Amino acid sequence: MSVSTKTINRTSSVNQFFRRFVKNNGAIVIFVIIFGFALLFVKNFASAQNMLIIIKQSAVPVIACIGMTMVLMTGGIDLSFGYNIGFTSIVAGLLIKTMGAPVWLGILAALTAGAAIGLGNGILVDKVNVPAFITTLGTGYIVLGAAQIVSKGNTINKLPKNFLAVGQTPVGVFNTTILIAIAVAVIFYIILQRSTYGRALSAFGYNKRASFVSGVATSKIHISVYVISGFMAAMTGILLTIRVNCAQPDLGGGDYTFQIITAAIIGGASLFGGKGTIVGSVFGVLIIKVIENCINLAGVQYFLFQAVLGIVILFAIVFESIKNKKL
Amino acid sequence: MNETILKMQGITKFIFDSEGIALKNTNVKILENINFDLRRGEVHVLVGENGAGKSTLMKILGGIIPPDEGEIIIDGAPAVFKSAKESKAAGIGFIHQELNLCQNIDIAHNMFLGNEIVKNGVLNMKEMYKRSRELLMSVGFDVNPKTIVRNLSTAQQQLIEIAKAISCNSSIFIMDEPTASLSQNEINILFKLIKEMKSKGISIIYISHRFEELLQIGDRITVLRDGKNSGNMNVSEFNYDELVNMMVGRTLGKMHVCTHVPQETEILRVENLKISKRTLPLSITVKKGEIVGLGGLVGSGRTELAQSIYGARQFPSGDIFYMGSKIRKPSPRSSVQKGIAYLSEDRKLDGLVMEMDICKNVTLTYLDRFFKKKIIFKSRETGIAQKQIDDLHIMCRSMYQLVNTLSGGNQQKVVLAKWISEMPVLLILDEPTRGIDINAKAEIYRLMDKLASQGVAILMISSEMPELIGMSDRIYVMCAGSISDEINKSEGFTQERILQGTLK
Amino acid sequence: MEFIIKKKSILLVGIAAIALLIAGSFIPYFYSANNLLNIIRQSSVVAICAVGVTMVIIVLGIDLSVGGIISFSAMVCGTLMKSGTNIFICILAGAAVGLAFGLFNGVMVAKLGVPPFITTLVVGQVAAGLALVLSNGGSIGGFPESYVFLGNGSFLGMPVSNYIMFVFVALGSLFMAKTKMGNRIYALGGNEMVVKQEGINTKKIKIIVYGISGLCAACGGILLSAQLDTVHPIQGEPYLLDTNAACVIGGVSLMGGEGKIYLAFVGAMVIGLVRNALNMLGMHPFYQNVIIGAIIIIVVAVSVWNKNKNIKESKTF
Amino acid sequence: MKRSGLKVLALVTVMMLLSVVSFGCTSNTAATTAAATTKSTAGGGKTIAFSLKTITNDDFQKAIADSIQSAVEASGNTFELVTAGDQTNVANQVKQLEDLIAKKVDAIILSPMDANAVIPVLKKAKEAKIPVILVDQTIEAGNEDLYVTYIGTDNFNAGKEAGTKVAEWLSNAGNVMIVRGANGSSAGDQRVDGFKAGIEGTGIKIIGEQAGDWKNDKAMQVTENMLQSNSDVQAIFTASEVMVDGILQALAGAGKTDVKIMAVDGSKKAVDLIEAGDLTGTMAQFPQIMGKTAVDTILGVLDGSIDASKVDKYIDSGTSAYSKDNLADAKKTAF
Repeated sequence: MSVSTKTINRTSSVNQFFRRFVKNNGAIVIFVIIFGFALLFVKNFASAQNMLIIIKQSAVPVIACIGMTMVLMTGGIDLSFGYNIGFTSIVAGLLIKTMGAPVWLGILAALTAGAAIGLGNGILVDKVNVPAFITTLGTGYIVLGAAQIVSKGNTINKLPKNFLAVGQTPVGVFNTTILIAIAVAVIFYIILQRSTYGRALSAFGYNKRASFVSGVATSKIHISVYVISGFMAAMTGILLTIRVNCAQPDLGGGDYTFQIITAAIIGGASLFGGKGTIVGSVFGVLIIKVIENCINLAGVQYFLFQAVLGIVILFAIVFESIKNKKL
Repeated sequence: MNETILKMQGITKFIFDSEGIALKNTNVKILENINFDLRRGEVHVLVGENGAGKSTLMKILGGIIPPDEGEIIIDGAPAVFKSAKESKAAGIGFIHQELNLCQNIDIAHNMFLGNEIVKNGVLNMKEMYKRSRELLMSVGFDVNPKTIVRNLSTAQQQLIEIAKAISCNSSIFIMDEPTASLSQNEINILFKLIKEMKSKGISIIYISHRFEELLQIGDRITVLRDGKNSGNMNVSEFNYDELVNMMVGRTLGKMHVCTHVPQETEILRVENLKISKRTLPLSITVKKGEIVGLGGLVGSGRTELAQSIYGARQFPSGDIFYMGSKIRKPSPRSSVQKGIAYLSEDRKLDGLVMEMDICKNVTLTYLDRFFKKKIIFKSRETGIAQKQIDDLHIMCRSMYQLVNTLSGGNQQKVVLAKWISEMPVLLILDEPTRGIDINAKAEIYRLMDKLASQGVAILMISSEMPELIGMSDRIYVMCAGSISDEINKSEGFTQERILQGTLK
Repeated sequence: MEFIIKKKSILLVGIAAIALLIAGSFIPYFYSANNLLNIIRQSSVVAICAVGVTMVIIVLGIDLSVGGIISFSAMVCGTLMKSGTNIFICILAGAAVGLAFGLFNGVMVAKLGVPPFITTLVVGQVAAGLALVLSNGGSIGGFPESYVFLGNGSFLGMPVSNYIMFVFVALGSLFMAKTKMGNRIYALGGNEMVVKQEGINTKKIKIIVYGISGLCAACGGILLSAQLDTVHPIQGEPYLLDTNAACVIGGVSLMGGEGKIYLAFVGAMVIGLVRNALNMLGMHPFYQNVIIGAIIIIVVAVSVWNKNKNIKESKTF
Repeated sequence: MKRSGLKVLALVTVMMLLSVVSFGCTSNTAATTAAATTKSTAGGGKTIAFSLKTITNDDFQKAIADSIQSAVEASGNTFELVTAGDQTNVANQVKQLEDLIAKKVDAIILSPMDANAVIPVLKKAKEAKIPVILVDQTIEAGNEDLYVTYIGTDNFNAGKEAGTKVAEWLSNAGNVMIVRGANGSSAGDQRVDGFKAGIEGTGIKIIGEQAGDWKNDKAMQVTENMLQSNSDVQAIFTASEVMVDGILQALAGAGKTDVKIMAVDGSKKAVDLIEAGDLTGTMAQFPQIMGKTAVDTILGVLDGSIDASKVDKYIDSGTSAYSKDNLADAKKTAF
């Protein structure tokens, strides 16, 4: 009798644990499913080297996705992200190659530029309270124009070795880019989970008025996330430039923005603010990159790419939302 | 004139586990075998603590949720409501606790939402405006039906809801704490209206926490406790202690304890503060260990004053002195750092972060003070939260329970907890016992007294006369955005005098 | 609120008018009736899509599938036409496809509770992808005269496209102002709980709204292909943001519940006007982006600012 | 009171903006070349507009634009550049052409983004009696009456030659991969189709074909992935040099050094890459020739010295394959 109740309890508690895990880590579950499918059905997928490729491809977007997640957590959105990437890319390229400035200076300049754009967004959204969607859409256009004006439409390839070294120095099987991405993820994980800033941020995301009345520095937080997002965009821009060894004003772009937003949302971030985790974002990116990788490996017709990708992602999102409803 | 028109028999509602499956075999139930009847043209008052099941019962009657057992009989015929619409069709009008109008569209559109008047496929606005004006008149509210609801006061919106219910000629009205957010004279209007409705043979189920009200308009009282009938009573043979006994299962001691003694040192002094351009300047003071009541009608500017002091709201002119020194550019953040706490009127809107757990809510306010190094230490945090939960007897499964799953009373306690988890110097309470049950009320009163005797200066906004009179050492009465009267305990507080003040 | 909307419309019309005056004073031929009609014609696709998107935004949604649907439904229509099917059938087919995608959006949002942003974004990508599949990545063109007439012909001196657009805007406005559904859509945007408690099926409303949006997008796409005498597999891409921007510039609140279709139309005009003015000025393309971005922000900033003031004042006493 | 103030503000801002715009239009020509301003302010003769997809990150398009601009300005006329903003925004190009017609420019040089989409607007141009010359890209056959002439390199042929070249390198056996342009961009499609025709009948197999969207990062990713599915590849053909950098990176990452790469365009960058031994070869086109010829023809037509009807409808500006062998001349002719 008592035994039976115990067992019942145990099973139910296991059950409970499983539920909770799926509820909080939908992205991981989706990833495992897709990954499993890939292992079983996609030729050439299951090679250590391919795994490495996927990680390399994911590293930069992960950084971007984390930046975007921060904005999404406040219920905002940053559509200027992709254009910011192009702008910072060309800034770094011009300074380092064309003007022959020292690498650190070029990088610093690019990061500052990115953060500055973010600051602009933040002030417009928080102080003038223009809807984030429109603000960042507008600044997106502006930044794109700026990038083209600065570059006169030119691209800058064959960048100096010491600049490339920033992202491409191999470390074991990895390279510095991957390490940077991991570092960023860890840092922001700690910030969100363990810091007063992170706590205040999620409170702000859930209920702006309550956190304001509770004496949270709402304006600071609100603006700061856009600055962070801009900064991360700059990081993305620099590392992407290094990755392709070519600085160009149309790096990133609108599609890039939407892809990382998609990744963030698959990762469990909510567009209504509050929710959003670093782990989720990381896996959100991995999911998309694995899918793309599989489509290429399977040698799907080039003009089917977009449709197939879209449909698979659609399934992922449906799963995510059904999970949210049911659990 | 006395036949029963509504009968609810053996209504039972089971509790659910996390998967949402009814637990039939547990002896805990949301509602257990409730019997309730309503006669034509009577006001049947339904009382009980929060969580006693009043709202659930009414939701069942309103067709919003189905009963698990039991039946509803209207005019002798059993009725089953699958949706709110069906119950409405059966002539049941539901006036909800929280307002139920679309703020963004105009009165007429709201009134006819769901049963619009259509002439060959197109909305017949002319007719709708005409009809809605008539209805508004019938509840004695003269307003242009083209007004957008957002621009109306809470009370006016309530009147519109009633008019709306009348428009679908309901014979039974459910009023769930209709006066929760009304000011005295608005309440009077409502009660006048209720009396008229009675005379028209309309019967009303009236849910309230305020005894003085049920004495004014009630005919019979049914008490619920823990989802069970715990007694009935005719208002004619009303007995306070017996009623409280039915509600809480024991007779309370004195509600309003008052052991604290005000000290001389002045904590807060407000000088010629104008809460808006169009109002007169006002001045108030609050002393150490003193509870200052702030009376007046809703919309008389009490909340605005509190928010101005706290810094959550800009004001055109005036000075605020806090512990002798002038506050420049007050803001919630600076106030929190200075030790000013503001318990807001609406806990859902700006009191709590409903999606976060108790622990996080409690520590939110003084986060920077608790964790100087910006890093949150779990042990420290849980310690703080646990202490508050114990001190305030917050009923919860664990400190990780989300606050939106708590009962109103417990939520209010959490709001208090988050403000007193560090002892404030000045505590501003805006309707501290709004919509919470009698037990929690008593506890909060005791707590206020304790804080005051520990030297906290308290400024309490309240619409409840007994509360105002019972707790305050001094009462300011506000009217049209400025102070109309100041009464000291020594002069003796009287309802009459306060009312005069509110109507000046 | 009514009052504020009015103010905003005045504001917008004012902006548009002044912009006209000034731009015109710099630009030869700007005032030529031809050019003005031309601007309207160029904005017609955005305006038609904006009719649907406005409704979506009013029910607290957003529709980013517009771009994809413009491409795909037009592609369906075009492919059929190439196979020699009757024009009306082709158009109907295209419209039906758009409607279907819209309804799918609706179901995802209403039944599964997927956030509109992501649903429509991904559905849009799928649609765009399918457009590519259908055409193997290429574009098709050379349609019957009668079809091209819709896009390029003119009737009584006004381009046919303009008539079509005005019909859509008028129908949309009437629908929102004069029908049960319209009233309920606004109410839904204001407070979903209330509408539910009136026993109205809110899910159904949402699905219908997204359906309408899909339909409008399809019609926009078909009109576009008639204007170009071509279906290009990614012709829709640029319209995704333009349309939403037009709505917001037109004072449709992303907070839901507020917005008028004819104002969204004004918004579309503002965008079209600015673009045209910049082209007429021979502005270097790089600088155009900057200007357009700035204008989008400023127009919205001003109207938002304006609105906040109003609300504040209506609140205090 | 306040509100009216705000409205004024709104209007002021808009005025401001538009004045900025108008200054912008004069100042930007200044930005492009000093000569331009003097000429354009002198209102030098005719206005000749050039409309194309984009000059961002596309040296080839940029080169055409520059050559046209310099030619026009050298002849003392006013140049005007119109770009659709990105690689695929067809509708926008059409709008811009309509605007050009509305403002009655004297002549239009057009690099159509889509073979069909521009036909209606070209009809309008014809009505407005504005002569049009096509460069780089032509339009659907059967509409020759709509333009004076088409000057360009046949993308199909360019691709085809590239194909034969690659076949030569691989001595007709081996595996190739193709990195396409963006889906739905006709130029890219023609080049790839040409390439396929070029390797037709040889023993060369296509083991991978994906769209690189004219973008280095996308090109790099798809190349990496394709290499995973089959790393036994001897050559890669890419629809444009704008994607070469990414492809090189991908190959370097996979540690493959012996892969031959063929591209299209012929920019200085490419020549450098060839010299450095990263890029094996590229199909050069001659934008300068395109631009110059286009301008000369159009000016002739405008001043009546050339009879539009007599000009033959297709002038080939020629292509040639750059590789290590002909680096010297390549350096001379590359843009």
